Amino acid sequence: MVEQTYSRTELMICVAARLFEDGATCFIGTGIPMLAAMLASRTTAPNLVPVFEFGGTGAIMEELPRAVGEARTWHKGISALGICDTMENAQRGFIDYGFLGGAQIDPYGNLNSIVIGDHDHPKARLPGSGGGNDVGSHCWKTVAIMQHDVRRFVPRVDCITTPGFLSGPGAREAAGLPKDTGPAYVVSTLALMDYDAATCRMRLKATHPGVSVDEVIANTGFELLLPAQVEVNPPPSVEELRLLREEIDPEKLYI
Amino acid sequence: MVEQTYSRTELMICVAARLFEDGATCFIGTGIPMLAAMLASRTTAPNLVPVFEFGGTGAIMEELPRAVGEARTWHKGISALGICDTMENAQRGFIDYGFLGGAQIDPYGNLNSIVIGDHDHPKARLPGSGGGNDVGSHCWKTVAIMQHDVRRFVPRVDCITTPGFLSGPGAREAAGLPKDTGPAYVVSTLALMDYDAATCRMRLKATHPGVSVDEVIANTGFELLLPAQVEVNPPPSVEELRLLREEIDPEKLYI
Amino acid sequence: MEVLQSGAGELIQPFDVDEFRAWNRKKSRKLVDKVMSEAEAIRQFVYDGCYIGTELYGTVRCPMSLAREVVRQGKKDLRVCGQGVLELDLWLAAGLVKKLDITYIGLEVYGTSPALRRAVESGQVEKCVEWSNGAITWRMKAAAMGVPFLPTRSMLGTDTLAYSAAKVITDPFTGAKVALLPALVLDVALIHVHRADQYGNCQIEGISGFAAEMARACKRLIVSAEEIIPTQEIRKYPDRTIIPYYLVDAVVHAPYGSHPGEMAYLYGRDEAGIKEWVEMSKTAEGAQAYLNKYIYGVQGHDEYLALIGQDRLRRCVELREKRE
Amino acid sequence: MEVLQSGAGELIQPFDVDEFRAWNRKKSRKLVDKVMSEAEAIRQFVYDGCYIGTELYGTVRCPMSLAREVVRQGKKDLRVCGQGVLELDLWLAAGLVKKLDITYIGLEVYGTSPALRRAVESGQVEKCVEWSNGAITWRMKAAAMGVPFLPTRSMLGTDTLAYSAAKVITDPFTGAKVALLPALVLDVALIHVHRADQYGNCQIEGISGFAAEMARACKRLIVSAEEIIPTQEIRKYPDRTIIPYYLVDAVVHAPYGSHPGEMAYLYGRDEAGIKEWVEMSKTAEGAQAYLNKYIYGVQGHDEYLALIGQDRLRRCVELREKRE
Repeated sequence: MVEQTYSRTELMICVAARLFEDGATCFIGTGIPMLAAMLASRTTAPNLVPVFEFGGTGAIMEELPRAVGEARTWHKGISALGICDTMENAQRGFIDYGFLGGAQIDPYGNLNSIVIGDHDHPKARLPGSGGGNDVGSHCWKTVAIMQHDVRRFVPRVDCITTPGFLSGPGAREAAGLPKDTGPAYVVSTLALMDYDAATCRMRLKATHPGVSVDEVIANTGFELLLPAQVEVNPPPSVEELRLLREEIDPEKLYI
Repeated sequence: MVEQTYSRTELMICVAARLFEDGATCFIGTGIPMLAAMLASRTTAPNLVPVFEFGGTGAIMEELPRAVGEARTWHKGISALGICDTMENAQRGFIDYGFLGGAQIDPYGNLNSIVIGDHDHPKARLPGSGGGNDVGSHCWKTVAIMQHDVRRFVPRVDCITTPGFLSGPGAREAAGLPKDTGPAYVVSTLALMDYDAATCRMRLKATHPGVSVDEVIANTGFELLLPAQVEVNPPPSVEELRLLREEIDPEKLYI
Repeated sequence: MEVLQSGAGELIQPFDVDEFRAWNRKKSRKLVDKVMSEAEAIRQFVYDGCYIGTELYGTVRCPMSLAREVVRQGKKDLRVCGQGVLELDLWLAAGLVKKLDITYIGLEVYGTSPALRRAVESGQVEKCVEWSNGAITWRMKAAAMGVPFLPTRSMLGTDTLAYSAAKVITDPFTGAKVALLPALVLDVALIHVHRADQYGNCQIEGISGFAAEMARACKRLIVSAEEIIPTQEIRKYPDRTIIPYYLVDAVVHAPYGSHPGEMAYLYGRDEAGIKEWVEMSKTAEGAQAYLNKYIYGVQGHDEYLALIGQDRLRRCVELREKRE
Repeated sequence: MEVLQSGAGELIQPFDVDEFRAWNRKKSRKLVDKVMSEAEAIRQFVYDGCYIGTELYGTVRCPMSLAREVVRQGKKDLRVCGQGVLELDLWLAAGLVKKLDITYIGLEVYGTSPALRRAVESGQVEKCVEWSNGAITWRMKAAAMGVPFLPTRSMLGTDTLAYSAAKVITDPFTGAKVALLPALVLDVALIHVHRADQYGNCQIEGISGFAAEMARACKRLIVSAEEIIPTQEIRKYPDRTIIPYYLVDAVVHAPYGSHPGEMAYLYGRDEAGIKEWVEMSKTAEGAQAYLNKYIYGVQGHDEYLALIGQDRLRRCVELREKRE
């Protein structure tokens, strides 16, 4: 067989896509999550129900949305209402997964997208929470998709924008966040991470093909828990790559 | 000229209709208020904006509505939304007048439509607040339309369902109700009443033609304030009666 | 948090936001055929003692065929919210109602409800907790938002609040007094719509009443629809979907389902049919005779419509509101 | 009322419910012609230091012709909420923004906003108060409801709350912690719609974003519309009126008013036009050159469209979403 070549972004999208549960409602943020959702809906999760922030639910994603409010987010959709409907659905417990990104993530899965440095005199002003905080607060499970390096995987984020497990076990409930919610996975350019139930700390689950555990550790700015057995993520299949390149992102916006 | 004959109900409707301010938003309850609003929109208040509880605003009232949700309440209307939109418009200060009825009214214009007797073991169970309490709480001015007798005009209502001035001056604000709101008029089968600004007590303003002040007092179960000069309401005009009988209530549902 | 006043009324359907979330988590998001008959829907989802409500009300876009089926199956000890005319009158006359979160039950143009008077004054209805129409809708809206309460300035200073289960507090931002309304989640909600697909995606014409709020504030939702349409029509107009399928448990095809009430743009109200209840319900015997004739005496909605007859239905259609 | 936690952020637009009611009382309910140009509308209703916001956002049904006119007239010291892409980027690049109730300002697919970074990191924007997109909308919803706050479980436990002006309390019904969001009333709101009549009755196709909430949470509302339609059309479909006329102060006829963003069912987004800002805004000089070319260098929206040219606009129309 021919050795298939692919980029780390393509691999990251494939690994993220495989996390979508068929028949689940998924809150989709801008960017990689959209490509992952489109790939999932064409492979393992045909009954996926995409939910977009500004009111689109149940769209048939024929073309890649470039914004969470554009018409492609409710194309042939079930409903096209408003942001209140979407956010209240989430707050009411109707959204199973939330897929989002951030500039920084810490061992408890807290995400920062507000500032690097001091809030009132920032080194870098980032876009802000957007819907991220709502997604991380209300969706049953959240999946973070990140570039993997020590500047992004940090011991403490400069500003907890979107709640992960906050300070650890019980912290979400103590803060008043909905019961049984929280981060489930992190998909990075190097690996797939999950969380240790007892400590709520991030744990390496599977490395990407060709990536060593040491490389992952070296690019993580905090102690990453290691399981007894680190899996290796299957590479993108020929079909996954074809879908990504020919159907999902033919204009190469992301890949 | 011919002496025009008319019923007290017809007169009450005419007197109520003359209270509608042109260009005002008016919350219209079931029954007499609907006839009064229709008459007003055909005479002195062509720019009246009728508001009906379950979502109809700005209807052109060609036919008499028999319910606050039927299609006639938004016929050729400006908007047909939901009860939240209507009630929130009122709570936000967009509804100028509220027209409502009740089984009992007291000197401060408090209305009862919940029970006669004890709440938990009532002599008579009435329909309940409906939208009445909301209208009486949020509309800038409220107008009560009542049968006039001692069983209905009572010193204390059995159950304050819809707030008038409650216990008197300052009581509405003290309770947290919106500033500068409250009862403006009472239109009864015998007379037109307003309220004394200093005491917030009901005051006779004008008797209906052929009704003596003594008759009004005899049919009022509390001390009715009397102005220096009691006016007499003009009788229904030929045109008012024609409109009522031929255009507004040809089926004689009310008149 | 300091509470200035608490209504003395019983909170007859307490709300736990995380329990409601857990329930919603279990509801399927799959597109499955939910079309069934009134009889099946009521048998499957309505149970003795449940907390139930109907939208819009008695004479307007009301799920009358479902309301009649509830009576036919004799579901009892119901805890009911609303805001009703004919539909709740039927339940009261049939002796099915145990507790009420009451806002308005009456006959509108035709005055107070003798059925309500008999049921409450006899003590058959054990509790009446008072709310305004705005308040009961905001209670549903709170649940629909997934929050434990909503604030309002309605009911302040009145016995309506005193006999409710609302609480008065001071706004921490401005110090103003406001009433807090506890969120309300119904066990079962019945809503009648113009069009639905087999999965439960619904479209409504004209005023929406409180359909959007109630549909999002219940554990089980039975929708009856004048017409069952292909999902393609839903997907063509996603901005018309007021109730998405994932909220819905049963879809009942019920043409003239609001009769003798009206359905905007389809048929007007059957005044004679409404008056018949107004007259017969004046006595318990008369009400019983009405139930015998229109509910116990017929198998279901089809037989009911046959009893009403095509001529009367046709006249209702002629009286419909038109887009003009 | 006991407050467990208060965000340290400034409440940059305090709310007084009775003051808002008094304002709304004075708004005319008469049907008067409100059609005017962008220039007139912005001159008449937008002023230095006002609190202003736009709906939906940058690339989707956004009042871009109004946003550009605000820059053209150089309205300054603006206090702004949102949630923005191109529109707020333009204001930031033009140095018009003093304080932000910020939820998201960025370039979506194209990443963070250099204009935001320059404006905030230089200290030109004096304050950033943080909120989530849900929270800022619920703040408007609170004002729209006429209540001083709404509760939410968003933002709890995070620095987003710590840098906001929200307060955490315990629900008196269940003892659960909730955040209270203070109501937000804008001095001026800008909303772009598909159709409006001369009085300001508006219809929107597709998602409604937060148009209904913002339109009911502002003192002045400037609506721009792709098409001005006869009021008869509004009255024929009153159930499509998302913004009734009495909320509206100005109606601006703005075909392609959302360009380079999209307008559902009318035209798709102009990717090249969006990328031009993305590229030029990387430097202050580039951003200035963009403002010179597309705003200061043209008299108004008509000249802007002429500059864009019919061919490009036609291509956008070809890319529009269709009902199918």
